[in-house]
Amino acid sequence: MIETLVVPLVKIAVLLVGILTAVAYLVLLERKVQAWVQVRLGPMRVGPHGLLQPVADVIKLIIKEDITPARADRWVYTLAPIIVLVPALVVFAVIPFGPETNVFGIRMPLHVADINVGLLYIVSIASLGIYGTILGGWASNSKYPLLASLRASAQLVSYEVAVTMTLVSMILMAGSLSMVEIVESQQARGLWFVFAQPLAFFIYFVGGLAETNRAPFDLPEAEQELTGGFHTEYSGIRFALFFLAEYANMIVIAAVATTLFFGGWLRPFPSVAALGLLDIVPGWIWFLLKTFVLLYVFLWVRATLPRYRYDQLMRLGWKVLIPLAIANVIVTAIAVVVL
Amino acid sequence: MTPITPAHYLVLSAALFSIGLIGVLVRRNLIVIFMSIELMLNAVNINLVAFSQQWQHVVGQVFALFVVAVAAAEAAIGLGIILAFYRNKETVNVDEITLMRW
Amino acid sequence: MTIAFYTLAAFILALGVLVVSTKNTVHAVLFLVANFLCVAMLYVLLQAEFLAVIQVLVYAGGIVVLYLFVVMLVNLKRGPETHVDPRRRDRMGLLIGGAVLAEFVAILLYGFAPRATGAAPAAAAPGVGNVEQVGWSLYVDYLVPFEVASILLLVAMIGAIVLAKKEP
Amino acid sequence: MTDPHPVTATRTPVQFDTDELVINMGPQHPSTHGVLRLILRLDGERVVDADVVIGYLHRGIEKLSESRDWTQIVLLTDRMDYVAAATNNLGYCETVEKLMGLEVPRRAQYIRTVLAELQRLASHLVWLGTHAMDIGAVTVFLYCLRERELVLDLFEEYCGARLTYNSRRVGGLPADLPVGWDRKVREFCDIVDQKIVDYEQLLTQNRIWLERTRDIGVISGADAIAMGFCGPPLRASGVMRDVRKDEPYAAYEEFAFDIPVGAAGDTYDRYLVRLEEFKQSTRIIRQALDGMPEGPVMGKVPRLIKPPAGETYHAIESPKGEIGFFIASDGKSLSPYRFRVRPPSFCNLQVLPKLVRGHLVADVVALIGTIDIVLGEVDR
Repeated sequence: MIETLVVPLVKIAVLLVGILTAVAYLVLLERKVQAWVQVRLGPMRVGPHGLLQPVADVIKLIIKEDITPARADRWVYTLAPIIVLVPALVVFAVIPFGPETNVFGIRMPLHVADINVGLLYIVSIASLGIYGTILGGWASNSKYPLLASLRASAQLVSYEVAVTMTLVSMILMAGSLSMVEIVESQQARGLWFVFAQPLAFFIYFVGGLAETNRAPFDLPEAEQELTGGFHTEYSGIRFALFFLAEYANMIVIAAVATTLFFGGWLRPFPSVAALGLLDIVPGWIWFLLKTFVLLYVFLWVRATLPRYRYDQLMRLGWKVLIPLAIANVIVTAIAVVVL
Repeated sequence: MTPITPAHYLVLSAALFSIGLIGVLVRRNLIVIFMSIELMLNAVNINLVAFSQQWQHVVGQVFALFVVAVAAAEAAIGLGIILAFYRNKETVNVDEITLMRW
Repeated sequence: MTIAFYTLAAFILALGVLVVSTKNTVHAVLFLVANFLCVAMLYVLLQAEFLAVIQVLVYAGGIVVLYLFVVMLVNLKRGPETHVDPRRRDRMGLLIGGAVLAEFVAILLYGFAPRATGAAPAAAAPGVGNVEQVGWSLYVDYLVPFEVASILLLVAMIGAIVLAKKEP
Repeated sequence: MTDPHPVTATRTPVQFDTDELVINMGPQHPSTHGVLRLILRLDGERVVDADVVIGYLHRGIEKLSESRDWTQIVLLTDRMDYVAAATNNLGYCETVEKLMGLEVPRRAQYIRTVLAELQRLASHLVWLGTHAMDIGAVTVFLYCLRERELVLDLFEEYCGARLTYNSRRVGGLPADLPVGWDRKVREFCDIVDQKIVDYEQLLTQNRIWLERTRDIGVISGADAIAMGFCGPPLRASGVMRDVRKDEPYAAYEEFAFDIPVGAAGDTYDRYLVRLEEFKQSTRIIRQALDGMPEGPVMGKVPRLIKPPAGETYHAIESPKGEIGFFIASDGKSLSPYRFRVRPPSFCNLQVLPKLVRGHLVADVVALIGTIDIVLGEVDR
């Protein structure tokens, strides 16, 4: 009973709370990092160094008036943020945060579920988030959101192809779709896959930036062009859900990258015995650390680069990334067969 | 309760198929008709997978995969035709699609 | 298991009815997605995880998005179903649909009622994931159909582009 | 702002259109630099046509000036191009001086030049920041405003105001330089020269920046002249026209500086030209400070300014382009008979529909940025 029901439920609860907190503080981190890059201080008023700013933000978003435009499609308008958020959270179920660990005397793996189609599950669930984007823009019954949502969906669809292609080459390397087995395969080889597949990682990362609508691919919400993107008409808690989903998706991208390319919970150089000292640090800390570094790069990129234009973005996706990703798959397949 | 047998799945599939069929016959919106066809294809897939489970053989699933591929092709072409048609006639009502040429 | 099946079946049928009966096309598309997701869950129930994921990925994440796009592009200025051809017989359609359903059920009841479970062959070798089984079957036994399917998709893609392209 | 195809007019539904969309950009929009309103007709994301609607910031400065006396008008000119108030002041004062035939002391001329060039730096900093932000480089915006702050500090020390300076008088200047001011200006010039390198590192060779600005809004030199382009955008199209060189005013004759000229006439060239102007401005400021003559800062001006009957036009090179003042005096009343400004922003803005046609929505914001308009000056 405890094993089958209580443990998974507790895990889910911990995971949800963890993600929501992480999202809140990721927003703060983003503001802080951007501020530091721009020689500012960032939020400083709420709590020491603005540490309570997320709380204030959440309270503000909850108590703000929740506006539905008069001619909006009420049902779809309400549904859209939920459709965006749910996949972003559900995906976390298969991400392995660490190896089997003793938690309060119960030995358990640090993931909610290890299904044998884990990676495909992530891809397929993540592809559902697009509905929220399209419907949010459409249901607002306003031109700017509509344009933005068309942009967003085209962008998502095209970059999904490239990203999925890189995942195929990772599956070829690992010989499994299960997230846990992918990490274990890296352990067996004593090699983070990023060193074997730097191109795949590059494509994945760029595609990830585009899929999460982050700079320099933040066209769907380019406020200088489209005044805020597909959620222009949203306010209050429903806007907060969109916001939450965007950052949760960032964490997903970073966490999946950590699992696939950076050895998940493995310490650096897992094959070098001399570094065995590093094993003192538990696996889940390594995992979180790597994810954090990747997220930092996300924020850093945003503070540095200007924005692509829509057609350039499409060109980059279809004419550069996708051919590269396909070539990478072919080369990887040949290498796997030959070696 | 009785255990779930393939017969249950087949009844479900038949019902879904009939719903799709009624949609195709009754609705006049071309897009809805296409969606009804998707429903029917799904009903078929349920059948295939149920049999696959029954006989513990994956061939049913493989077949379902082919059905999905064909459905994707059908959707792409069909929606292309709808768009082309809409561009010319500004309607997606099958009752207005009575001429073979214009 | 049983409860899950009945719940999913109820959802699938209800959503199917909503798809064909809703006036608002965007809502119909949404119901269609939900319907497909329920079907995917049914596949999980049938231990076809791979197909379930493909169902979500290709159907819900791909094909239906296409529908949604078209629905949004086909921004109708008048209701799509205002015009009714006088030769149309809606009732007849319903009747035929109902008749087909009755026929199906009759066949099923007749064919399956006496022996509830057929003699199932031996279960597949344990430890082999569903993905691997499907993969082996697909790439070894059904390689030629697989390639034909890929050609079909390619042709469909080109056809769709040609159709959707505006004449210059 | 007449457009051959006004989109506001009802169009006859000749052909049914699946995807032509009319969207309204502004007057409340984050990147229309104030209250500019554009009505865009889009084919997908491509701009088929644009209609510029102005007048949301019209305060009637020209008409107002006809009932103010000559000294009061200086502070009205502050409120035209409010990110470059000092050059507006200068243009007006020089016009009145020309009308009256007044002699301005050399020291005042030098200080005016320094102030004008500082103002050019400030205005270009605002331009670079907002332009870069429109294209998505938010960090550059904050860097630029940080440097602009230093200019504002310098102005504050000189005349007490940070935005609307009212820093000139007909016939000279309201005050001499504060003690130690020139040292601070020199320090500032060093900082700016240094920071320009930073901006260039962030943008000039940045591939995304290049892709966003190269071949965007190309206009040939002949077209640019025909449509009344002026200032840096005109020079970026390869036309050598700078009032500072062509019809020198203040003390510009005495300084060595180059006029950067572009070749392609695209957004990238306009960017490069303005960036080079940063360097030339600091060069001019340094020369002016080095050769700063002693003497009074106010010439001999009658107690009551009352130009003789007549009319004149005088133009100077504001950061945005050629700002000209046409003033007619009847010689009797204490205010101008007619006061008319040729605002560079307005003249540049009328080229916008031509520039944006055929480009994408995203380019529209880049192009609004590149012509560097201030709505206060467009509407007056």
